[in-house]
Amino acid sequence: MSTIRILASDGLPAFLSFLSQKHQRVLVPVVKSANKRSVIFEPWRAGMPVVLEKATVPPKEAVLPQCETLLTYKKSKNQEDLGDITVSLDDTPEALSTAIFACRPCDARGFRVLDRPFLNGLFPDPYYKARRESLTVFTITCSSGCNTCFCHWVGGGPSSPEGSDVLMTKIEEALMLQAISPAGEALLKDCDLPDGRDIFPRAEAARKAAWASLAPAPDLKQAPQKIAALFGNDDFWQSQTSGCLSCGACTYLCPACYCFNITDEGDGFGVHGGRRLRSWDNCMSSLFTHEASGHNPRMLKTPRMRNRVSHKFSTYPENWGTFSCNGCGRCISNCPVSLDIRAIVLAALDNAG
Amino acid sequence: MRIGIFICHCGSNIAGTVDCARVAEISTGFPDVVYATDPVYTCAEPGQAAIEAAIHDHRLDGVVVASCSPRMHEPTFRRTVERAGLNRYLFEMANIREHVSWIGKDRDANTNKAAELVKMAVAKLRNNRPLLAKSFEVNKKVLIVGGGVAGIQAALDCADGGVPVILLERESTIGGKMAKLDKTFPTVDCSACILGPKMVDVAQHPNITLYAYSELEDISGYIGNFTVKIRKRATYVNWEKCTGCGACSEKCPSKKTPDTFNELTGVTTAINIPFPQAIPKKAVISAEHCRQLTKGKCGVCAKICPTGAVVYDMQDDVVTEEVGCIIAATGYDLMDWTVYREYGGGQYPDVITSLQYERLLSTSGPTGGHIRRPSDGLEPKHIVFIQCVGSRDKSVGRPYCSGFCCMYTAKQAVLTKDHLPFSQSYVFYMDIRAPGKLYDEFTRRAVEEYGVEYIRGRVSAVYPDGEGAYVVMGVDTLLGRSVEIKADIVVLAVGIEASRGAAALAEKLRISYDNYGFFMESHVKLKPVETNTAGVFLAGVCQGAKDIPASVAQGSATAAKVLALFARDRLENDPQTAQVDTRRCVGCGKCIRCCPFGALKETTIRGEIKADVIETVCQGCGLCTTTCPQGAVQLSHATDNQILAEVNALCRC
Amino acid sequence: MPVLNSKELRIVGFLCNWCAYGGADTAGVARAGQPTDLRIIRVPCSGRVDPLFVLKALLEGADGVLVSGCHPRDCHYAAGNFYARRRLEVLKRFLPVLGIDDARFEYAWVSASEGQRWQHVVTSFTKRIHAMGPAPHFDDAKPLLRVADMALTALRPLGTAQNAAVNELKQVIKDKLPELNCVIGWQQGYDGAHATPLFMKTPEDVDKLSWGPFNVMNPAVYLPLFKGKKTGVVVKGCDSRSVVELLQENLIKREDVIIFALPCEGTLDIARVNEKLGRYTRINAVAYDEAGVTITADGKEHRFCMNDFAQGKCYGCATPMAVLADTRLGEPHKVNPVSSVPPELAMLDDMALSERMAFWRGQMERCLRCYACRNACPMCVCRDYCVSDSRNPHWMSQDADINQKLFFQTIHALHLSGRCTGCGECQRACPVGIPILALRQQIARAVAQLFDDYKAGLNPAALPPLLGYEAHEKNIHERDWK
Amino acid sequence: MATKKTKNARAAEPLPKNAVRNCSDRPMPSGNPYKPAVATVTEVIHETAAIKTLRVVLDDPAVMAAFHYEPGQVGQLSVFGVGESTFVINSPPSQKKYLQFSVMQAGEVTAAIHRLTTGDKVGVRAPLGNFFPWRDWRGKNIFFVGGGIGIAPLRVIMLHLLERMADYGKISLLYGARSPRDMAYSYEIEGWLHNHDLDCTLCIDAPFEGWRHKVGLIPNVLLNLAPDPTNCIAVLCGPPIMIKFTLQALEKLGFLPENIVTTLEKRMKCGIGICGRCNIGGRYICIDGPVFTLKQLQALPQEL
Repeated sequence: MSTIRILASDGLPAFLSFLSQKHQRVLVPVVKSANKRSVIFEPWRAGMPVVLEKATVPPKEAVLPQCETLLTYKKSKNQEDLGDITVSLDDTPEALSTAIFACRPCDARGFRVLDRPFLNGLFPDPYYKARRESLTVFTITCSSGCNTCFCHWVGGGPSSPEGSDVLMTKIEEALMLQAISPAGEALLKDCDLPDGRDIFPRAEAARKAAWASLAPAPDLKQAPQKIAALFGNDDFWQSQTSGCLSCGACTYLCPACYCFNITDEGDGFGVHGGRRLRSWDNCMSSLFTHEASGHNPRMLKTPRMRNRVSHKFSTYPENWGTFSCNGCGRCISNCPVSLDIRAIVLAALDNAG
Repeated sequence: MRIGIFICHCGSNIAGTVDCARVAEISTGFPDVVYATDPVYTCAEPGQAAIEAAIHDHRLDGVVVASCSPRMHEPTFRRTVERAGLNRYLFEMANIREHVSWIGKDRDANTNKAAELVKMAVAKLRNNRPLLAKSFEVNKKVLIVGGGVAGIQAALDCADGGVPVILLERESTIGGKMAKLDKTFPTVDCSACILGPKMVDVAQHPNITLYAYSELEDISGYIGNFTVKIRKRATYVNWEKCTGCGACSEKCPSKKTPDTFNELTGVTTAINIPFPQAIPKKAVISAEHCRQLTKGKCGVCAKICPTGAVVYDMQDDVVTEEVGCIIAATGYDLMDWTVYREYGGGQYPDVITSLQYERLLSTSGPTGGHIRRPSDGLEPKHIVFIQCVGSRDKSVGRPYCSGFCCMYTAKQAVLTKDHLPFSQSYVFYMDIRAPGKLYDEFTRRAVEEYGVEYIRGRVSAVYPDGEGAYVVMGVDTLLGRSVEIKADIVVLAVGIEASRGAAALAEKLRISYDNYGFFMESHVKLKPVETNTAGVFLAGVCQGAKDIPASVAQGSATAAKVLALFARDRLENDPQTAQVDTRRCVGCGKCIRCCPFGALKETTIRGEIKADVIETVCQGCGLCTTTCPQGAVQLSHATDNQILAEVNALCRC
Repeated sequence: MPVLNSKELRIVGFLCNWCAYGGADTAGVARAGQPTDLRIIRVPCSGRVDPLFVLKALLEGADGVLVSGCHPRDCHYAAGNFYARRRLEVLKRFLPVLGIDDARFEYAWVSASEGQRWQHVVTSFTKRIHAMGPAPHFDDAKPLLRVADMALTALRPLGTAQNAAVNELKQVIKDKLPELNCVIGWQQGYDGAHATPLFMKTPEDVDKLSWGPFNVMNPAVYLPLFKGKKTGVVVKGCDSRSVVELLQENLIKREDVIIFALPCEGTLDIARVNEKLGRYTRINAVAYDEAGVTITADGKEHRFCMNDFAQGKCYGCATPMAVLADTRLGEPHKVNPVSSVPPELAMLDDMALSERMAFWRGQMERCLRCYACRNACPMCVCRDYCVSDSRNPHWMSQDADINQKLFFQTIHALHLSGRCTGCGECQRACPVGIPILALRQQIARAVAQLFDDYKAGLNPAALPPLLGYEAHEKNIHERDWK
Repeated sequence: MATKKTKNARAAEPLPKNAVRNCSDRPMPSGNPYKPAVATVTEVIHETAAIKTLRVVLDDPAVMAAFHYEPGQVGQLSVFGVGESTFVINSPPSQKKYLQFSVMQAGEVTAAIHRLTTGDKVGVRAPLGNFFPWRDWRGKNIFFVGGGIGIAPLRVIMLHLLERMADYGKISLLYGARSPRDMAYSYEIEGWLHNHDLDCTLCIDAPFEGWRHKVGLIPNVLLNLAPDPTNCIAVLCGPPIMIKFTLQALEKLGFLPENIVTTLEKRMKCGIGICGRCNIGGRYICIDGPVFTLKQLQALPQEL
């Protein structure tokens, strides 16, 4: 049996401090209360109040930052011949070793979705790799489902261990920590938390109860084929898309979306040089595929929605064998017009069926 | 890009407080700069030759000169780089003289500032793109708005130069204010005698089309290609048939019509010809006073007219003309002097304006050239002239000098003595402004030969003395005492303002005007007849106060501009115009609403509405660029990216 | 090349080529000594000075920005400075809400002959900036989080519109349907506490139409997409103002839109509702009464009184009924005509400048640049061509830093000058709850103060004030440089 | 401090067969795929008003010497500070002195490329993408159809095949442009016309004074030429509208979809199959293309 530890609620700061010694940053969910409650992962500092809620924004940022520098290019002049320029490039990844504390199983599974194209594709992504390899994921299991969650439709669940190094379950006022990966194992062995094997059955019971609270999931096995078959059915996609505002709330809040843009800033002269940036991009935006000639294969929002849904439920599965949707439901709960991807997938199953 | 930098010493003008060699050295570190030097005089012939040589030797495709103001030498250096084969817009200037060396003494700070200005210029230049002018055809015809002496002169000079002229006059006759004058200073020659022949020439010149009693309705287009709509107001007389015999006027029963030509000093008939030398000499019916038109009963003139020219149901007619440029010569009007309550504010019949007095002096005037008081028709003995009534007076919002009142007051005083040898004239003045040729001599003659009494000081009040005369109370500031003068008639030298409707016309012409309605010239010294709208020129008092010789000179000057313009068959536009990126334009039309020149219009591209720039109309202000939220309209040579590059060069360091 | 240590501050000038730049030249020719801090950017006209250049400079590190052009009426381009005056004055009144001292920005009219005046303007402005010292930066501010007080009194009774004539409206829509491309409205979303847009094409669709406090979305946002197709739209009062503003800007045509209206009794602040509901698996029931809604989630009842849970904008709403409609059914509650400051703006009003800067620092950090704010805005018609993503013009980088994120908000706010109807969709759409509406509200307040209480979206014939000018501005006064 | 770990479990996950492209025969950049090699522009050729050809040399002589690619592969050419854009390397692989790219001006990056002069620095990420399966074409006739800038990718494969004439049957080229002024490689065309190994036909859209070749739209000229589809591979490239009608013409002539080859172009950023722009369904033009047979394209969703 894997290592199991118990973390009393008053021991949290000490444990986070322990994690901070092992990592350059520990990301914890904190409340950024404004007129709308939002829970955001932030680097932990002593005294910071941590909430064990599902975050508004998944911790994707830990491996794929909103914006990062892929390389800096610096131009220097030959003083004898000012037109003779030397360009030097620096492509050192910005990679802090990171622990994520208390993300949800859907978030952790998101890392697995990203791992495939970024690590297992034709070209492994060195920036992603550097961060991913120094990432430890502490996942807290969910005690119940929620109105927009559907993780169990897509292969996950409230206590899915996929993508986690340590799985934590709340038992009354304490957390049970269960090592999942060798790295988690090593960490738990290294910490001075008391052994928690005796409460494991209670944790198991809590996890089972969470599963039991979920409504039955529809069978999505046919989704990849059915959605692919619907490709040319414009009426279907139009009817699913009419309310869409083409904003990026769904994609930017998705733990499994990874489209990005690359842009240059600065000409490269001067002390700082120029930077080639990688930033999140949004496949729901018209500009995403807008070509310099003015041609745009996905100019209208209908093909864009089709592409997003297809990617999650058809083409990513075609390439990688699994959905690139973890059912976290953030795209539903944060859609300004309350569009529901579940409804689109179900309609697709219905329609083609 | 390969940029060359030239840091001009301007002798010691710049080098005195800026370490130019150091600035050049710093410049070598700027992006794309491959060459930097610090010549002593860049604008001099050897300096320009050095730029050309450097462009060739160092394969430069962009040049920055840091020297004086670009307002001074930008055109010079643009020509220089163009000679060396570069597009003239691949050039930038940094102003390190007027904005650096001449205003600061701290050498370190100046050197640093100069280097930063060069850095900004480099940043901008790196975003510059070659711009090419477009050429277009010119419609070689000119519209002249206003048939006063300035307009007449411009018309005759243009017409003599072979240019077809359309002369537009609001009144029924040309001649303007000069036609109302009796004599002119300083020669005291007869106004009608010198203007009359010119007016006749206008009427007879084959190149001149005269639209009298007409106004400018609308204008569109741009230099070389204006389309103007002219409203020919209804005269109720068919001018083709009217011979100007005057029979109608003699028989017209409506004899109490105010005589505007005579500045309301007398009355005339409802159908009339303003004065015997009128051009065109055609009758016009005043619709407000004609019995036929107001009451529907009379018809005398129609019966009497030998050619049957009277047409009571005539309507306004709008005609369209195409012209290549426009001269505005709309002259002036007198300001509303009744605001001067201390002078009676228009209540005393014998307190009159100098223009009214001019009509009293004129043989063609209501008194046949005899000076008689409006109130009782008696000859005045004591005449008081008050100058600067509505000139140089901030209290009535007229801070400027009307320019010619000093001289005509002297003239009127002299003429008064000629007409009434036993009279005595007094002139209250602030300063005597007589800078023209023979002007000062003339005012001295008024004092010395004609015994006009000049009193330096302001008049505080004019009031009736109860015995049919007036008391003029004032101060003699030279003697430091108050004066009281009994006057039979008081003549006010009323200040001028732009002619009524000038502002509306300016807006149609898309030219600027000042607070008093005078049109703005392009440059107060160096472009006094051009406006900022290409193809619109100014002549005469519409641009600012001036006397007849100056108006005539300006009329000729505009003609020279027109002839120079029309010497070319095609014109080139300034390529610093707005450009629409139709891929970004969403057709919201905000730019079209804001453009002060009407240079943007809607167009349809593949079924979508887009903005389109009429490049020849665009003046390059960039208001559209600021207005367009998505940056789809960009003003060439001052694009968002160019200005942002300058901001970033400055702020990001 | 840094600013000379301790001697100079970074002051950027934007001068029109014809007057102010000439005035600066004249001052130079007259050897009129001036402080050396100012760096001048020559532009053709003060009308070319996009207020965003000023903001860009201030955000990128300028300590002061001076804009100068021709005196009013002297514009080389006839009216450029008239437009500039309005836009720059709005900017000046906008800066403080961000936490930027408006004294760091000034505009002055100087003619080409006024060398002395120029010397004076530069000297006194530089002195002023030196007296204030280096400008504080958002990067350095310590994040401050604060929540607006939502305990508000509405200008009219809020309710759940139980008596609204929804069925009559449905019939009217069904009657009109054949001549329309579609009719935009609302229907129940993924549960009873969420509505989603409805595009009615068939009578069956019309039956799905809902009316009530969950209808938060502004359907006007879709209208420009249907340009040229005759489209119906069901509106709340606030939505109708967006429709009117679209008409004012000629972005849609009156003959292409049929407006159906019912009186609105307020909408719920879904974010606060969700917060109170907490995590729940399903909604069992939603029960309406006159004053509020009771939601039963996972068997537990939650009461939401409209007076406590309405959207911030609803409390100050003076247009419960559409200002323009083809079909109006029912009478709205009477509005008590007092002016009120919206809650988020009131919160900012109470803060010192430094606190506002810290506040925005704390808020904008979590911005994801998802642009839901922009895309939810019915007035953001450039959407696909927004300058936020553009390289030409290249206003912004893709950096995830505070300056870029805040700069976008200022772009949006300034582009909405005199156009924002205060529908609040930007803020509602923000997934991370940044109270960005306050920035638009400040712009709207400045526009109302400057232009005779002008409010966008009330009169289809009104010219948006930033697209016009008066030669003599009643409420904009030249600053005294003596 | 940092815990460095290898996640063995992750690498061990079995991948579906679709995820692993058969790319063993494909030259690919090694190391960080986002890091360009710095190169210097050695020559700029003005082809037409809208097209320029750049010749660049990688700055590191060792890298340049070892640089190997197959005809049809593309490179991401970057102007530092502006960005990257994808172009086919259109010098034949036998040309070891430089890499050649022909660039039509359309957007920001191409405009910046057009402003480059000799001596300027660029970045090159190459070779990327697949290539023309020329080895499989041995013994066949090859018919090239190029329109406008579409001649660029055809040039490299055509020259490559002409170097190996012995292995192939008849090689033909139909090259069309709007007008003679829009024809790229004009300085080479005379040589092509006189090359006995090549059957070269030129056409322009509308009559032009002094034009000695064919006039007409490419599909029509093609139908007139009527190449024999037997044992023939048709390779075409050009603007979308030309592709559309040329495909119809080829089908009419009896060419089978598997014998029609084209190259595709879409907006790309990463060029390595991740960023999500250039996909058609589950295929990414940057790694699964740009070269496709019509048969392959017919199996994909129709989203071009």
